[in-house]
Amino acid sequence: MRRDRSTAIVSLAAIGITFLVLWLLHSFGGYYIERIVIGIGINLILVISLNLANGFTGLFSLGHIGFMAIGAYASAILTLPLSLKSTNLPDLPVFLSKIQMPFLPAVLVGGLIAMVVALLIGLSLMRLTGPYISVATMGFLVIVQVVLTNWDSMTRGARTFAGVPEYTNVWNVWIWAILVLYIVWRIKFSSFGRKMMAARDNEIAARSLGINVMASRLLAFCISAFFTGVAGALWAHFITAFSPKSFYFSQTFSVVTMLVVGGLGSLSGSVVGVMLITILSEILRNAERGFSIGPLVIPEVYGASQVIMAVLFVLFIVFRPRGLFGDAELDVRRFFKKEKEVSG
Amino acid sequence: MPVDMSQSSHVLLEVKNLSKSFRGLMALQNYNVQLTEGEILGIIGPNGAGKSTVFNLLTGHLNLTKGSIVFRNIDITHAAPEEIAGLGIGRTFQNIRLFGSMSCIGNVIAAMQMKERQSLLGAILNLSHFREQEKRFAMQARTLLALFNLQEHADSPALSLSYGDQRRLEIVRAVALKPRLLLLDEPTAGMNPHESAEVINLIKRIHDEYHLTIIIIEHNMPLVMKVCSRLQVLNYGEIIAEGKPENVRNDPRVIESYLGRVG
Amino acid sequence: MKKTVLFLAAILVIFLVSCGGSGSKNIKLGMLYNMTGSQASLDGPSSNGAKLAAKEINAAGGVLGKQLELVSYDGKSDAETIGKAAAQLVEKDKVVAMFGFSDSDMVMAAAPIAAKAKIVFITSGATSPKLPSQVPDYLFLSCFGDNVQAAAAAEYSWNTLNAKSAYLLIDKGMEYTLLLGKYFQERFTELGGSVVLEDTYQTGDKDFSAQITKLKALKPAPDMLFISSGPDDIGTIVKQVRDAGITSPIFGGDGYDTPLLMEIAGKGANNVYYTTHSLMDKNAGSPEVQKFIAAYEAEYNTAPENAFAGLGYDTVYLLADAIKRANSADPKKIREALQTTKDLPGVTGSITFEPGSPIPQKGVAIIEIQDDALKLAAEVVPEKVPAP
Amino acid sequence: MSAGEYISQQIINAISIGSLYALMAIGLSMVFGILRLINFAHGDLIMVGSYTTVLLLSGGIPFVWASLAGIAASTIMGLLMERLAYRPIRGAPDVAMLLTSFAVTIFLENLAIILFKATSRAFPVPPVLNTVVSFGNLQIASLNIISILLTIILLILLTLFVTKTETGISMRAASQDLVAARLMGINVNRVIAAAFAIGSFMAGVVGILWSAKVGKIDPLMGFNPVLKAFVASVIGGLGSIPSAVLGGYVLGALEILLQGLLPANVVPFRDALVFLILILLLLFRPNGILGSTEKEKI
Repeated sequence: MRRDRSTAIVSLAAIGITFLVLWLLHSFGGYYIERIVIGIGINLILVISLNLANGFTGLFSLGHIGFMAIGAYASAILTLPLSLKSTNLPDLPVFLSKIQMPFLPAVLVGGLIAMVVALLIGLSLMRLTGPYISVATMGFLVIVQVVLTNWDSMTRGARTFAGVPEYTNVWNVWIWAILVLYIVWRIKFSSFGRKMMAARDNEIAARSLGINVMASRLLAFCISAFFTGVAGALWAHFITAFSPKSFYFSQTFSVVTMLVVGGLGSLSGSVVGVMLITILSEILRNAERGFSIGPLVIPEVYGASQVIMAVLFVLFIVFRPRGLFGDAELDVRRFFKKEKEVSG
Repeated sequence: MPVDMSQSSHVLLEVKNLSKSFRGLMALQNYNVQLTEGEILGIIGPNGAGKSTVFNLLTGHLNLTKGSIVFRNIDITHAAPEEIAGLGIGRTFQNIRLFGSMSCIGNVIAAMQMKERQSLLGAILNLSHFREQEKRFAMQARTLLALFNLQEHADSPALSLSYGDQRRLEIVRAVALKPRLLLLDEPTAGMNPHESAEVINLIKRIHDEYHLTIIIIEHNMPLVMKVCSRLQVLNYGEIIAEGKPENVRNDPRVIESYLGRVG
Repeated sequence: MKKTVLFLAAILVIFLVSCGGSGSKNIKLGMLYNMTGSQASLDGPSSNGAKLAAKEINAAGGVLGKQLELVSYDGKSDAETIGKAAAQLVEKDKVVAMFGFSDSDMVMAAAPIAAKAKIVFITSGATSPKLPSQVPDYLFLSCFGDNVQAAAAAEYSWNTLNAKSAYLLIDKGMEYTLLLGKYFQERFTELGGSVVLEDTYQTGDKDFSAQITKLKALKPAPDMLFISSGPDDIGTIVKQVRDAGITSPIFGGDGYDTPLLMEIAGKGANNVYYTTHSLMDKNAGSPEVQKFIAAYEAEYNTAPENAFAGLGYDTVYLLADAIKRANSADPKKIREALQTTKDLPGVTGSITFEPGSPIPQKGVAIIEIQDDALKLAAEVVPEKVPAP
Repeated sequence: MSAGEYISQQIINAISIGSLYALMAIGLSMVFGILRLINFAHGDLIMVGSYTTVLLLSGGIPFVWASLAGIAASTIMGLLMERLAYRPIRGAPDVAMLLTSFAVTIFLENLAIILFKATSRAFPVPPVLNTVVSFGNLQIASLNIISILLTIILLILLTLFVTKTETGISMRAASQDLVAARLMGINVNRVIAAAFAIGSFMAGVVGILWSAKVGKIDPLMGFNPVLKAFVASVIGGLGSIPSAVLGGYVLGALEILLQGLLPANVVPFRDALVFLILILLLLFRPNGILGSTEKEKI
């Protein structure tokens, strides 16, 4: 009982501190910092839900950004002001051209559509393993890309989908992020998470214990797709103008890198991975514009930040092939225990 | 689906003419067995005689070529492994198959939770029912681990255990499924005599405490003689002898084909 | 664990330190181009052109006695990065105007942020005529809209080339090529012409044999080919079309305005026509163009890579002119002065903004390649322009 | 053009593009067979080779020597890649290796942008590769003929290598079972290096043919070919040379077939259909056309 209560207190304190920091950044950080904070929040949702699908089940999907795209487009079509719909999307089906939804329901619908698609393709894809699932999900990403680029009446094809209301802010993003973190955390430490990880570690043994491997994979895939769709919806109402190529390989690499740096299967790792990569790439992005240290003048070299990040990543994999945390979690209680031992 | 209710109720498993061929090669031919509840059956035979194939067919990990399997009066001939596990057949593997990155207790709970469903909502909302269930799982798992002297490893990853400990953990995990029938595939392989003796005692103990019916595949003859009430000898996929251990031991065909060579 | 925490803390400190602002007395213009990623081949030359213009202006004494300072960030062809960079330009660098980008996605990721800070954003290369309505009052084009050049192309094909039937090949991957093809088709059929086959490809496709085989199977062969393509693909397409033995005239937009076309297609580039801003030729172009090409070559050791170089160059002059006439570096006054720009000569034609229109009135130059040389075939203002 | 000529023309198109896919897929497949590494950076070897060739050509080196040097540069870069990026992480999880190859791609592409700028450069093609040969009414670009012939020659040489030489035989053993091969005393480092060298050599050859076909090069030019090679090697069945070759030609035929037969409003969905077919294939033959259907042994 005491353990439970201490966990709850620590979690609530962490959430409180998070929002305090957010409030400080929001009040004093300015628009640039705010954009970074929102970006981190969205990436947290993406990486944590990717972790649910890829880390817990071991089926490495490279197609999740496709769900992000589905969530983004679906929600944006729903929230687009009616006046813009008639000019930008004149060929929209009637039932869509007449509605304009508020933000939250549009986000939920975006997530749900992503989930339904995940269910449909998951029924067959979840039978694959190893590199084949990566290839097949990458194929899914290409298919989504091609469909979005050519479904002119719904997406404006390759043209920019603009005019999406800017609904996303620090607060709604971070409420979602913490919600997703909490839910996935609970799944990890329940029978559902154990089934996923058991099937990941040894499928045959898992089946011999009565675990329905397919069902638990599908569950992970669908929940993950839902949250990825939500992240896409939040992103759409943050950036407000995008086209299909916003959701392709470079976005995939960036999210997957954050996941692997943190550690497949570790949610604490995902949080640290997102923060680390975001902040590091911001530093490098600003540094590549050239700077001077005393008499030493470094000229601008665009592209240097990507080159350095790539080298750092390879070095990182050499020394920590399983990421910062593997699939372990940061245990706050252990921190407290140590302190008690010292003080007592 | 229920079949042939005329069978006496204490028959747990009825296997008839079980056969399996790999690419035309017969790995197992017309294997028959009838197990009554509480029995401990030993299967012995040289490498490649088809012993593990019997287990893999019984648990649905391989599709059989011919024959029928009835367990607890239910035809499981074509059932999937997870259904068979649900009906109460637990097993270990010749080459250990643990959930390597999970803790030992996690391995055990993964088996335990088979019998008790959780609701996703309950888990996410961390409802009191869910919390109590998790607590009960942990307690029972620790008790089981303690039975096999693994309690101090409860929170370490399964892969970090020694070979012998891994074998024992796999048995604990199979027992945690609360099966009616337990299939043990070479439970003492790779162990020293002292460890083996310990495992033999444990097998006897769980047999008594949990009212289990057990089939053991084993090379270790003293073990087999000590715990089994009945023996089957397989060679080239066929049963060449069957009976009480002391009778089988003296069967000339067995001595010739198997015991003779082992010494 | 401790080490990790320390390491993360150190990174955070570096980050916060690097966020500090910088002050200077120059007039700061924010320049946003994608120097890396998929858009880099279009944006790189624009950035070079803009830098060249700033250098020339500063060498001649600057604007209002101050030097122009181009504050630039790499957009990395990524909307999120562009948003952050635009926010930095507003907050940290305190620029008085922004310009950049050759693609409407990228423009839309930055322009609204500039507009929020009441700063104008001029796009040097995104030619979609629909763009300014998305960010009213603060988004200007320094190039003509695609509808204008497509109409000019259609009218020239119908009147001068006597083309009655056309084959249409469109890159489905870019807003620019999609609109260009659509506007051409609209105007061409309006004039009475027919599009006998419409085929597509994706930006970056390298093998066009299947499309070409289908084109060759057309009976009778179309009078002309209208190929709506960007600067990176057009050389390849012309080369492969000509390799297959097709000699009909090929027509396109300002995406063709790159030396790569003739370098890649060689003799095949003959009988190619395109609409663009001005004749970019070292010898045959206008004096401004000749001067620009010479200066560009001296600075970067290469001829302007495509039409975007001249557009970037003109954009900086356009801004400098507005600041001069406003007699102030106040963003509001710059915007007002910009709207009243009249007959400003540039290498991509002279720029005039009609009241209320953020798209400049520019003549369309039609370029013809014959005998391995560029030739100004006509300078036209289309009779009728399709609605954006 | 008669129907027969149309069909023959399309068949030639398919074989010639399929040849390039096949050569690319071989490199991917050989490395995957031994290391289980999907080397995404394989496409950038094309870029390295082509840039080397163009730089040498602009320095006045004749085409033959410049392209041979380009192929050599691809080969060396492939070996460097293996030594510097992949050998240190050998044995890491599959995913970590796959991501490392993404990182190598990002590294090479951005380095090329820094060094050579992002804008395309023309690839000057000698007239031999640039003429059209007529057979009756059929017109075939000389480049297509050369691609097909060169592919046949390289395939014969490769077959001889893996069946007749010691390294080749060790390579096949290693792709069956790396651990067993090591136990048998095979020098694994050498075998892996050889696989990379051969694959990179092929990529270098593709680089020249591809650039000659396209007429220009740019830093991101490797992305599309590697995606195609990826599909080709999976269609055939990852890990073996014959399946990579088969996959390459199947993909080439599929693309041309779809582009030629689909109605105009469906043609833009061509790549989606190609991947859909790939996914369906994986579901029914999870290990490709030539792969075995055996499941994991118990």
